[in-house]
Order: sequence, then structure tokens, then C-alpha cells
Amino acid sequence: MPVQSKMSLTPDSPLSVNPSRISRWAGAFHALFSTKATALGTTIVLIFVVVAFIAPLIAPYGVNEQIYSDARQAPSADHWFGTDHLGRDVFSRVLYGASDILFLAGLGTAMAVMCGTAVGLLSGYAGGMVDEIMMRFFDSLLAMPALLLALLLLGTLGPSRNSVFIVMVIVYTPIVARVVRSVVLSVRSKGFVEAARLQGESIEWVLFREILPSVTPTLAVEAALRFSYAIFLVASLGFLGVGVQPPSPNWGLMVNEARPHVGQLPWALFFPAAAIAIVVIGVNLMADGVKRLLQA
Amino acid sequence: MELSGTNFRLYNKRLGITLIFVLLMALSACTRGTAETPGEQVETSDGATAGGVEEVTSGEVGDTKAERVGTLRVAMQPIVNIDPIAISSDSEVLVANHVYDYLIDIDSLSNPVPRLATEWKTSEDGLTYTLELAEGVTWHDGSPFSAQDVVWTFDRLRTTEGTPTFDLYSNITGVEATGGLEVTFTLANPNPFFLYDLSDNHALILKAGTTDADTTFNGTGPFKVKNYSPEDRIEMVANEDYFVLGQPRLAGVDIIFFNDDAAAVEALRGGQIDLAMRMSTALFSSLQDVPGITTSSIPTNGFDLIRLRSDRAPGNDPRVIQALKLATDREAILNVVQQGYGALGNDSPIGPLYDAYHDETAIPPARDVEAARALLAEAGYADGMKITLHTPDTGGRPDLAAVLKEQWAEVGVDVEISVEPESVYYGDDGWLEVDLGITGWGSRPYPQFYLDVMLVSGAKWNESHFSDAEFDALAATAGTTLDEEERIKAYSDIQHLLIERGPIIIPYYFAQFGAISDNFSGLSLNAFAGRTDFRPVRFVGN
Amino acid sequence: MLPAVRDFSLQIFAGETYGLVGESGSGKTTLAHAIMRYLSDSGEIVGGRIDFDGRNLLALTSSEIRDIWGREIVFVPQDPLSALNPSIRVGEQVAEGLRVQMGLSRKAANTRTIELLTEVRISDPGRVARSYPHEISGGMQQRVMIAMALGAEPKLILLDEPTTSLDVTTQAAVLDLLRDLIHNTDAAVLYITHNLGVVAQICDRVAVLYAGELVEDAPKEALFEKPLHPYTQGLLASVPELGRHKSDARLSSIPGRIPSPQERGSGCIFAPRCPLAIDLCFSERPRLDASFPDSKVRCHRWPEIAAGEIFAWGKINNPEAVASRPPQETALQLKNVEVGYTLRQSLSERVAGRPRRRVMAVDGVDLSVQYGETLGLAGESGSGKTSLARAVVGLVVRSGGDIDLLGLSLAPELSRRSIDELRLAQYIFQNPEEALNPYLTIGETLQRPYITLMGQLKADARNNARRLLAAVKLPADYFDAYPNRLSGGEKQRVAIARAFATSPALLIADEPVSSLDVSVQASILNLLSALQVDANSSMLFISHDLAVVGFLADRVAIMYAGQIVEVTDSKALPALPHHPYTEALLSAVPSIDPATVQQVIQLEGDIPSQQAFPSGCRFHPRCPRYLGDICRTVEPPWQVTETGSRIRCHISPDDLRAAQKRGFDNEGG
Amino acid sequence: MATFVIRRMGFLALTVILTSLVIFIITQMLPGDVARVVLGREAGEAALEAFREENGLNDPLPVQYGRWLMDFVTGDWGHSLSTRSAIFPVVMDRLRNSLLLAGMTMLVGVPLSIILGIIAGLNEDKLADNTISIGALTVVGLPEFVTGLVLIQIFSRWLGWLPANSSIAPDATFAEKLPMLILPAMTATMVLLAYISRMTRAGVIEELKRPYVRTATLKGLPRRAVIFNHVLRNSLIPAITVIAISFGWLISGLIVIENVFNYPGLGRLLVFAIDRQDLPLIQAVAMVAVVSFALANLAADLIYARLNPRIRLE
Repeated sequence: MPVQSKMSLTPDSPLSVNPSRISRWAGAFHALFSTKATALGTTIVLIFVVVAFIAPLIAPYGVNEQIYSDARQAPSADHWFGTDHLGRDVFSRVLYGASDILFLAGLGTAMAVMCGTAVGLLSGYAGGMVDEIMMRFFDSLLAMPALLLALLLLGTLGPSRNSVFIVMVIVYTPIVARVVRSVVLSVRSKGFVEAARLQGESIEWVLFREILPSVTPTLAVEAALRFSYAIFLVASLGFLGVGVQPPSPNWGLMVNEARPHVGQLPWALFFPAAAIAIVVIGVNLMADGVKRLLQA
Repeated sequence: MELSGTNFRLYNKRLGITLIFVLLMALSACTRGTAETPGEQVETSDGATAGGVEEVTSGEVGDTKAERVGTLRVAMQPIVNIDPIAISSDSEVLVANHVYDYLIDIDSLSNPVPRLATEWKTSEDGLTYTLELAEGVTWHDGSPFSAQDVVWTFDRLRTTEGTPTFDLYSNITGVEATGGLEVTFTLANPNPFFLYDLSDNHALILKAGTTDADTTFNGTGPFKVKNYSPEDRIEMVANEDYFVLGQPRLAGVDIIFFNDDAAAVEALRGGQIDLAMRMSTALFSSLQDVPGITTSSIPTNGFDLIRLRSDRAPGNDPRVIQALKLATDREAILNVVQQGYGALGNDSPIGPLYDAYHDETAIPPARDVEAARALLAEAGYADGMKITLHTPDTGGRPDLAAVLKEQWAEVGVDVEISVEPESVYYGDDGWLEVDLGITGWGSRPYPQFYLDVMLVSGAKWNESHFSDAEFDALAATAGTTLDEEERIKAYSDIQHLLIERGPIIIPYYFAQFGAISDNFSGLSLNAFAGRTDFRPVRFVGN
Repeated sequence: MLPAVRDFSLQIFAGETYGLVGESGSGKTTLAHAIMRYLSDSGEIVGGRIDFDGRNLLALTSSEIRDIWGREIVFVPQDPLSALNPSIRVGEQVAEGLRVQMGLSRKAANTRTIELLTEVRISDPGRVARSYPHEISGGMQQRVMIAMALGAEPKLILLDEPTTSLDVTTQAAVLDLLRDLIHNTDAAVLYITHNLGVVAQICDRVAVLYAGELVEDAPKEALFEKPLHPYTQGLLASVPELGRHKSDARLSSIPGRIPSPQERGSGCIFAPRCPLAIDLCFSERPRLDASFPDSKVRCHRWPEIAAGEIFAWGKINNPEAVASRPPQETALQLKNVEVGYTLRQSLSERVAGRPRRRVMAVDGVDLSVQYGETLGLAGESGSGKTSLARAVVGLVVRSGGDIDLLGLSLAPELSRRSIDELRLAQYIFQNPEEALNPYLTIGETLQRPYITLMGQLKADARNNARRLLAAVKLPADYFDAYPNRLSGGEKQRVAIARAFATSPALLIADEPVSSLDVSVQASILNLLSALQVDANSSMLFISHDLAVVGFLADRVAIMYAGQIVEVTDSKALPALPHHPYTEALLSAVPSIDPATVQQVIQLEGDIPSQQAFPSGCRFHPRCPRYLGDICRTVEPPWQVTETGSRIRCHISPDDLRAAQKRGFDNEGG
Repeated sequence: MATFVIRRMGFLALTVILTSLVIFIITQMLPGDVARVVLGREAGEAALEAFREENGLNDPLPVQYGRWLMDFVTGDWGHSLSTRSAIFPVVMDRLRNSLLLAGMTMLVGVPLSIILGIIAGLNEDKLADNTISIGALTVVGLPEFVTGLVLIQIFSRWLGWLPANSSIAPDATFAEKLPMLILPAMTATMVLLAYISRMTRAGVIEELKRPYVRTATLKGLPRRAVIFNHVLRNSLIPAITVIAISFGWLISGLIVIENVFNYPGLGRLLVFAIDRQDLPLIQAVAMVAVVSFALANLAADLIYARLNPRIRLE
């Protein structure tokens, strides 16, 4: 049986997580644009972040500027997204809303990620009773649907921006902590961590230099996911009227405020709703990219 | 002695007949055929005043033995209280109004009209009222109704501490059954508005000795409760033994609870409910051209009140309230927040609906940003002022707050808005505590009510903590004098006084909206939605 | 598109067993898949022919090839657990193929399944057939895979490292089974492996694959006797054989690493690593020449090699060989060390008052290591050797016993040991991939011990780290590189460097070469012993491979079920007598000498669970030399043999020797 | 298996008890004085104090908690502070409605999501996959209230096929309820669809890469048999877990959807209770939600264990 073959294989993507410090970033950047989908997601998120920062510079009207004579207008050259029932420019409000969402959902997520990481690191590394108690406590928080917990907490704290922020931290910290903890548990027994312990490294070094970097990629994916959920939560709370207060340009609140007018001013509902959808999709697509980056 | 009705004839005429709007098949057909804009439709109704009255009558005359058909499905906010002594919201009153009966109703012309009381007499000194009660009235549990039930009910209303009627009826010195079906009220001081007080929202007659009115329904009213599913709906069927011949004309009324007015309007549009009365202007205007639905609106004296506490900084400086008044563009607010429905406010609770008392010359100064700034600077707020505006989450109040924030920002007042669920805002007396707040006030048949509970020194709901000797004297005069001219004068002075220094801004008076399926006819809107009467409503669809 | 395998030609005849040898990255699994025309989405056969039984497989339709799969060509993969569907009972998995390929009825297929399971020497086929894959041992799983392959009486059997993932004794048993099965079949067999010993034992012919190319193809005897390709020579020279010791000869090793598909140049693919390479080798790719009538080799210089004029590597005594040191003083002393865990209970279990389950990984071990000595610790997985090692450095907390290092009594907990104590004992981990923090540069990793353990300033630490890098023969530019640029062997060098940075008195190496290729393994072993001599460290060297242990260690301790059963001088390993367990382990090491016919001692059953050790002698349920009740009830005593070994057995050393000698004689005769 | 079930149930009980503590603490911190809420704005201090004494509001918190928990377990859920009605029948009625909606959603949404997920997974990175994935992602991006409003606009306003309002009557027959269930169920399906189909897709892709698929293929099994007998069996395990957990979400987490459609389920009741600071009602609804959620998780665990023989060893 003569066998002769000539074979060619395309190898897996040569991307890897950490070639060197500089090219590591370059690699990450490359990965975030590696497929059309992730490139789209990354672009959306980048635009979103940029808009959030420069909204006051590019918005044609003020966030709450009410031009009574222009109230209830359909999209036009003057008002790209039309105006709402109070004569506010929907386009400008959607732009300002980007910073509202970014700073509320973004900072809330960031804070939750920080708290969750700290708790997850300690809990996972310490193990034993500390770990057990923390995890049981988190289980009990996670045994409630997130929105239910959020509503209960908001009932207690009263509706305000700060409350929404605190609620987000309380709701998401356990989730992040569990994710971090599971990574810590798998990294903790790896040779390099044990080697560090054998070399008498301090707890801080072990936690932050040995373990944390390995947690980071998972954390990045988790943070992206949390962020997209946070946008949802902020919008949903706004929609239920228990979140940020009017006349904040919160997209969820805008949808809620536009709802009675949907028959006549559909644009006032459509654009903020579309903004939510696009950003959530963007964040999700980017998260997929980050995930791919990890698997490569 | 004369029939009490005549006392008020003049008043009624002045009130104007613009209140009325009758929903008729004919009219709705006309709407569908010709009406292009909501405005036109309202005008049609205004033009047809006299005819409207007759239509109501003719509707009632019809054949008295008509079969009771059709169930009217009404969208309302969820109810919480069912005991008449504790009810307050539109929907709670609406339910009670059909399970129980009042002694006297106030009709859409603000005339006291008979209900359980068929006629009444007032003594010369105005201190004794004698009411004759209807015959053949039975309770839903089958037992007969008597004067004792009325006595018991009013004793409960006036002696139960902590209820709104405890104060209202403090003027009553005695309630006696002076016959099997006759009851006599004795007053300490004359009260020209006593018949209206007898028709207070809470004054529904309960069976003597009832202890569980907060969980059960045993009334004499036109409908019996078939099923109450808290937070969801209440289903009622016609009371076959109702004492008014030929009423009710419906087989039943289902009141379905909606937290969300937009959802209610969707349901109306989809034919799952037949009547919606609570809705924002936006929702109302969205219903204008919908086939099969007739819309109508009537003016009311209900209003949103912006009030600043006057007993502490910053409101204790009259220049501050003056500046805020100057900073406010009432017309813009009416147009934007209420989309032009309703009437322009003049910072007093005596609105144009009371045309006997409303003073058209009492007009707040026009918006003047510079003057407002100057006043604020004088008051020590040259660099602006930061203040939180509290508002319940219902109706157009959040919008009103958002507009005020913008208008006041121009004079340097930085408003932070705090929106709370209505129940939370009113539930814990927070609304009486905060410095700056928005409060919704419902329409009443006479204006004295507002002055007595809201503005006189120490009044229970004096949320602005307003205390002004001149005002108090004027209010007392208006509330007790039997001289109509004196009252008109006092009310006029009050309006000018409030514009000048009252710590309140009233930017508009509401219109009451209603939208009903063309399957029903015979409904008249009431300025206070809870007192809408379903007894004459007929099912005319298929 | 990069070629993973190119220009590969091979002929296998019916009844022939072909060994395909290559290290990781050589493309042997890709090749196996290609032969079956089974390729993953990323791969493609871009040219050539595969003729099977008169048909070109590449020209067949997918339904035609499906008829061949499982029926005429069968495949036995490397990792049986993942190759079995976890949620289907194994019997059904065997029967399913029989139904589809042989058209058997459900009932007939089930009957045949039991027969097949019996054929692969599964003693309780009914129970096994009803089990899920995870419920049976690795050896059992692989037998099931083999049964699955044999069911259709195929014409070609592809075996892809079928024993690599198994424990030593199991591996031996499965190999034994395979040898018999192959012997009794007419099918052509392609046996893919990296293990030259296995090839020597099983195959008729051997093909050597390097970086996707066939470099040598010869009958087994010829290849082992006279390898013509430098790479083949290197491979053979780098295998530590039983009985070879570091004091005799250093192991040869091949420098560098297998080039990735992108790195392959235009010349001979092996030239960059070949000590015999000449200019021609770099410029022109050699053809596959027929060297002898029956052999082929791809080398420009094979005639010179064949003539014995040059050689790349050979089994010769090496002048640099490390001299064995005479025993001095005791450096490390273990007394009655126990490592026991209480299994983690959930809170609800605790609430429910369930008794805590205890597991003994190490149960009363006494051992000592002398200054400068290397003590080998051998045993199968689950024997407790790693737990023991980790207890010494404090990575697991021992539950009993004393550990003295240089007279210092070490606390059980790592956190209670001083920096000085930490500096004395360092550890090399089994898996080089996990040994280095992927987020620190090699330089940063190597500086840390100087900073933390020696208290040096950063600049000094940096210089020392650079010196260290050179000492383990890694290029200086790796200093700023991250570990992902390094190969497995290079990572292990860094890990070794880190461990030696502080010149520890004791070094513990836990299977440091088990995951490395043979040629790399040799260089790591050489490096270890060289550094050990320089630092004058003692070493505890753990491995499951007796040949490796025997090569590197001065003395060897054999561990079974948490206890030491034998301690012997490594040079005495080839001699008799031994503990019956040691005997079984020794018999299981495949010899690379094709002339040796091995008689493997097969052990019944599995290593006992750490939750319930057998009474008496813990080896008795599996012991081929089981005496009777005494083994079952009484703990065996320590006995000393003539060769100086200490054996824990009821059988006297003389009787043991006699019995074991007889075993050898039987084989010989 | 029996011990596994018992262990999981013990774990569940523990979690629910801890969660009940969290709920109790949060609700205790709600602003407003219960006595004041009940007795109204004008009640005197003496009346308030009497009420507190009578209802044990002056007891130490742990005592109150213990009493509350015991009452909850024994089905004595007290009366609503706002509507004065008994809580148990109301909550049970809403729970039934929630179960009905959840059941409807599962019936339609789950098979659809799984099929789409499988199609996407088997055609990784091909047209079908991209279409499904982009569709799912788009739905993921849309909050429920937007999806719900869009569906109302299309099916209720434009086409007039289905009612926009789902306030089903308590005595309605299923045939009467059905049209009202469709839109909210569709909205919930959208959320599940994205979630479950992505999960299924990932499961299929992951399982397709496993060596046992190669074993099955090289056994000569037809592709169909490989997919159905081998791949799906394993790849659906995580999806089924997700489904069970989603069921818990459907019962308790449809707060937004129930409010958009005015559906009388637990979510709407909760918003009602929170709006009115109705402490016992909030606690009861939250507890029912938590217990349902926990039971769904338990079901997920058990199904997972049933399907995945490896788990049972643990």
C-alpha cells in the first residue's frame, strides 16, 4: 500500500496573549479588530466612549435646552433625531446620554469589578472559612434575580444616581468575585504561584503580581459582559422610573418618557432605544473578540 | 324655608355650563366622520351645552325596564383602600361610588342632586339640615336601609381621629334620626357649603355597625362586588334591587388596574377595555383619530401646585418666591407640558371654572428674567441658588419639573429634581416637609376647600407653611358669610394677594380627559374622575 | 497555508507492524489523520495519493470513505477518556459501531461486544459494558478503544500513542495485549509513538518522522543496530536505559528544537541541529535514498555514516560524566511523615453531621538524603510521592512526623518557615508550561529569588539573574522575553535556574522531564546533575520512569500507596532481589534493545484508593508473589538484601531472589 | 443519586434561608414607619405605639426575623399593609399566572432557541450561523421594554392580530387567555432566544471539537448519527441547565415585561408592593421569587446530574 501525500495545514492564528509588553498591547489591539464582527464592536465602543467625553462639544443643543417653538418635531436638518414633547433635541440628548451611561454603567461596572476582584482574590487565595462564608453570602445575593435585588435596594436607598451606582456595585460584585475566585483557584495551584510562595514572596506580590495578571483576561471578558448588563440595568431602572432622575438624558429614562408619545413622536423613543441596542451589541461583539483573544 | 337647590341657582349659572360634555353615539360618529383635530372636537362639545343637558335627561328617561346588558371595562390605577373613610384616589372613589351611595351627589353643573336623600330643608339660621331618605333601599346583604345607618356613618366619619372627615365635620354638633327615613344634622356655625360637604368623597353610607369595611363590600349602591383581586382588578355586577328605577343599565362594571397609563391606552385601543380616564395629554391626543373610540375633555379646577416653604430659608424671603414667579413662563408650561389642554393658571386655587369667584383681572406678572435675577440678587443669591425640587412620578409632573428646571436656570436657580413614587411622596408626610415641591390637587366643586386645607395658617395640608393674617381673615369671611357679594369680594382679594405674596405657583388647571368605546353611551365626565357616574351608561354595541 | 507534513511516502503490507517514531511537533498525528483522510477544518491534503487495498482514498466520496472507516481502517487514539463519549455507556459505544459497520442486530451486537471486551482481557466485561467511561480506569478505557477497533476485523489499524497516557504498569499490560493481538492479526498496523522502547518491542519496521518529513525508514533491527540518520542516532543516544547511570556516561542530547512550519528552510530540515551538517545540508534538501535494500534515509552524508567514518552521537562513555559521590552526612531527614487530608465538606454536609472523610496520601515515611546525594523517588501516580515532596517544602501541610533539613526542624506550614529555611529548599515543578508566570519576563522571574531570599538590591539581582541565564545555557536576549517565546525545555531550564539561584541545600525535582521530548529530556537531566554538583545540593528526584530515576539518582526509593516499599542503590537496580512491586515496575520499562524479549509482570487491579488502604501489606491484593494470610493481615517488616537494598516484604530476600531468578530463566528458556 | 439530591436540597435550603435574611435586612431598611404607613398620616403617637406593640415591631430584629421566617414557612404570610387583603392567596394567584406565562414561553421559545443554536453551531462561521448569531445579538441588545413596545406596535397596532394588554381575568378560560399570553411570551422568548441559542451554539461547537466525535466519525457512523447520538447529547447538557435557570428567571424576573403588558404576575405585584412600601407583600413576593429561582436552580442541577453521568460521582 503505497501512501504518498503532501499536506498543508493552516496553523491556528499566531496571535498570542503576551509576546512582550508593547506587542502585547498591539496584539490585543489587533485581536480586537481581528474579525469584522469584533472590529465593528470595538469601533462602536470606541465611538461611544469618545462621544461620551466630547458630547458637550459636538451636541448642537444643550442637554435640557427646551425650544418650545420646536417641540414635537420630526427629524430634520435642524434636529437630526427630532425633538421631544418638551422641545428638547433628541440627538443632543442621545449624545449626552452616552456619557450618562458610560459614567454610570461604566464606573459602576468598574467599581464592581474592582470590589469583586479584591474579594475574589482574597477569598480564593485564603480558602477555608473566610472563603466559605463569603461564597455563601454571595450565593444568597445571587439567589435573587438581579432586577429584584436592584429594586429592593433602590426601595431602601431611594431613587437617585448614587443609588443606582451603589446598587450596581452590590449586584455585580458577587458575580465578579465568583468569576475571579474560580480563576484564582485554578491559578493558585500552578507552579509559578507555588514557586513564588516558596521564594517567600509577600502575599501582596503573590496576589497582585503572580495571580492577578492571569485573572485579567477573564476579568476583561467578564467586565465587558457586566458592562453590557449594566447598561441594561440602568436603562431598565430608568424605564421603571426608579433609577436616575429626570431630566437626566439616561437612555432608558428617555424611552420611558417618550413612551406616552410613541404614537406621535416615535423618534423620541426610537433613537435612545437604538442607542442602547447598538452599544450593548457593540460591547457584546467586543467581548467576543476578547474571548477569542483568550482562546488563541 | 326653601328647597336648598335654589340657594345655588345663581352660583350654578355663573359656574357656566361649559362643564358638561356628554358622550353620545351621534357625536362620536361625527368625530369619526368630520373631526380633524382634537381642538375641533372640544369646541363641538362646548357649543352643544344646552343640548348636552337634555341628552342626559333623555338618556335617563328611556325605557325603565331595559334589560341590563354589557359590562363596562374601565382602566384605573390600582386601588389600595376600599373602606370609604380611607379612600382618596380617583380609582378608590370610583369603586366606592358604585358600591355605596352618597346622600347627595353633585352633578356636572355643580348642583346638589338627590341620591339617597330625596329632598332636604335648611333652617333659616342655616344651622339645621333635614334630609328625607329614599324608600325601598336595601343593602347588598338584603337587609333594609334606614336613617340609623346614616347616623352611624356620619358619627363614624366625624369621630374617627386621623381621618380627613374628622376636621371637615367638626362643625356638626349632632346627627339624629328624626324618623325612619329622615335624618337631621345640627351645625355649630352656618356653612353655606354644607350640602357639598355632605357629598364629600368619603361620605358614602355604610350599614350601621359595619366593622370590616376595609375588607368587604356591603353597600346600597348600583353595583355589587363579584370579585376583588387586589392589585389586579375588581369585578362588579348590577345590583338588581337598586332603588333608582331603571338603573343601573349595565350588567356589570370591571375595573381593571393599570400602573401604567400608556398600557391602559394601548388596551383601550386594542378593545380590551372600554373606558380610560386617567391619561397624559400626549396619550389623549394620540387617541383622537382612532376608530371606535370617542374622546372628550372637560375643564376642571384640578391643578399642579409648585410651592415653596415660606417658614424658612430660602422661602422666608418674599423676594425669592417673587423671583421664582417672575422666572416662570406659565404659558409655555401649559403648551408644552399640557399640550395646550386645560387653562392658564394664575397662582391661586380659584380657577376660571368658578366663574362666579374667579377674578380675571388677577393676572400674575409676565415672565421677566432680569427682574427675577435682580430680586434674587437682593435676597442674597446673586451667585445663584441650588435647590431640590421634589415631585411625585405621576402625570405630567416630572415634565413640569424638567421645564421649570430649564426656566429657572436662566435666572440662576439650579434645580435638582427628585422624582418619587406618589405613594412614597405622600405616604410619609415628606411632601409637607420639603422646601420645594410639586403637588397635584384634584378638582372640587367649590373653592373654599383649597383655602381651608392648604393655605390658612396651620391648615392640615399647608405644605407651603403659609401664614398670613390678612389671608386668614379673607378666607374666614369667604367660608362663613351668607352674603354672596362679600364672598366674591373676598375671593377676589385672595387671588390678588396670592399673586403678590403667596408662596405658590399654579401654572395651569387640568382638563379632564376621557376616552370610551363606541359600544357605550350615556357617560358624562366629571371634573373629579372618581365621581364619574356609571349608572346611566348604556351598552349600545353588539 | 503552511505544510505540516510534506513529501511523505510509506508502504505497509498486510500483517506488518510499522512503527512511526517522532517527537512532539513532528506531525505524526496529522499524518495518521491524513492517512484516514480525516482532517480537521484547518487542515487539507493538498497533494499525493493514499492507496489502500487498491483504491485511492483521496478519490473516494465521503460515503465511500465512511464505509471504510471503522470497518477496514480503524484508529486507536492517544487519550481514551476524551475519545469516549462521556455520557454513553461504553458497551453501547462498542456495539454502535458493530451495528453500523457489520449490520449486526442490537442483540448480536451486544453479545459481540461482550466477546470483544473479553478478548481485550477485561475480566468483568458485563460490568464494564454497563459503565460510563469515567467509571473505569485508564487502562480499561484503552482496552475498550482497542475492542472497538478490533470488532470489524480491519485491514489497517492505526495506533496513535495508545499507551502514552497510562501509568507504567498499565502501559506494560496494554502493550502486552497489543503485542499479542497484533501477532494474531493479518491486518497492517501503523504504530505511532515517541517511545523508542515501545517500537523496539512491538514493531517490524520503523519510520522516523522529523518536522513533518520522513528521515529514515528501516527494519527495526537495522534501525536500532545501525541508525543512519543523525537524528535517529541522537534519539537513540538520548534515551536513558535501565542500568545506565550518570556516573557512567552523560546522556547525549540534541540541541535546539524542532522548527515550526514557518521556520523550515530550504535545506535539510535537521541541518540546524545536526553536528554533522555541512554547507550542502543548508542549501539543498536531501532526497530519501534507498540505503540498504530494505531501508531508506534522507541524509546527504549517510554513506559516510554507514561506513562508520563519522557519527553524530553514540553510546559512548563521556569524559564529562558526573562522578557519583560517596555518602557523607545526612542533609534531609524525614521521620514518620504523614500527609492526610480531610476531604472538603460543603457547609450543608457539615450541618447534616456527615463524618469527615480522611485521605492518607503519605502514611509514615522515613527517609534521609545525604549531602550532595540524589535520592530518586519512584512510583505510579497516586502513590503519594508528590504529596511527600510537597510536604517537605511546605506546599502541603503534613499531618504528622518530623522533617529536619540541615538540622533545622521545618514547620509543617509554609507560612511559618523563615526566609532562611525557605532558601534551603527549592522545588522544580512537573509542568514547565505552568512553572513560569506568563506575565513576568524571564529576567524578572530570575531576579525574584535574589531579592526575596537573598535580600539583594535590584541591580545586583539583575546581574545575578543574567549570569544565571547563561548558566542554564539560554541566550541572553531571553532576559527580556516573556515565557511564551520559550519552548517547554527552555521554560524548564528557567525553572531550574530559578530553583538553583540561591544554591539551595535541597532541591526537589517533581517529574521535571516527564512532559518533555526524549531529546530535550536528556539535556535537562544533564543540566540538573551539572548544576547540582556546582551547588553541592542534595536532590530529591521524583519520577514514574525507573530508567530516568536509575540514571540520575544515587539511591532509589520506591513508593506504593503512601509508603516506601524499597530503598536501593540505583546501581543495584538491575540486580536481584527486589520488592515484588519494584520487580513489576522494572519489568514494565520497555527496552530499546530489540533483542531483549520482555516478560512483563502484569499487576491485577488498580492502585488502591487513598481513602481505604488494604490491611497488612498494602500491595497484597495485586502482588503476584502473594504468600497468604500473613500478607493480608500483618504489616511486612523491613529486610536488608545482600546488595544493600532495604525491602519491605514478608518474603525473605533469598526466597525473593530465587523466585525472581526463576522468572528470568523462564523467559530465557 | 439520592444522596446527591438530598445534598443539593440541603444546600438549597441553606441558600434560601441566607437569602431570606438578606431580604429581611433590606426590607427592614426601607424608609418609612410601618405603623405610620398602616395607620395613616394623622394617627397619634399612642396609636402608633399600640400598633407596634401589637404587631411585635418593638421586638429585637432577630426575634422579628425568626417569627417572620416561621410564618412564611407555615404559609401564614399575613395581610398586605396597603390593600389589607390576605397575602397568600394573592401571591399564589400571581404565581400561577407567572407559571403560565413562563410555561408558554418555554414551550415556544426553548425548542426554537435550541434548534437555532444547533443550526448555528453545526454551521460555525457560515451564512446560517452568521445570520442567526447576528439576529440573536441584535435581540440581546434590545431591552425587553423596547422589544415589547415594538411587538405591540407591529402585532397590535398595525396588524391588529393580538391584544396589547395582557391583564388576564382570573376566571378566563385558557382559550381566552391564550391571545393575551402571546405577546409577552414572545417578548420573553426574544430574551431567552438570544441567551439559549448562543449557549447551545457554543456547546455544539465545543463538543464538535472533542476527540470522541472523531472516534464516532471514524467508527464509520453517518454524520447524522454522529450529531444526534453523540454531539447533541453532550452539547445540550449546558443548554438544558440554562433553560432550567431561565425558568426561574421567567417566574420571577419578568418584572419589566409584566409591567409593559400589564400582566398580573409576580413581577407586577412586586412593583406595586415596592411603590406602596408594602413590607409584608414585598417580603412575600421576594421570597416566592427566590424560592422559585432556587427550585429552578435545583432542577437544573438535577437534570444536569441526570444527563451527565460524571457529576454523580462527586
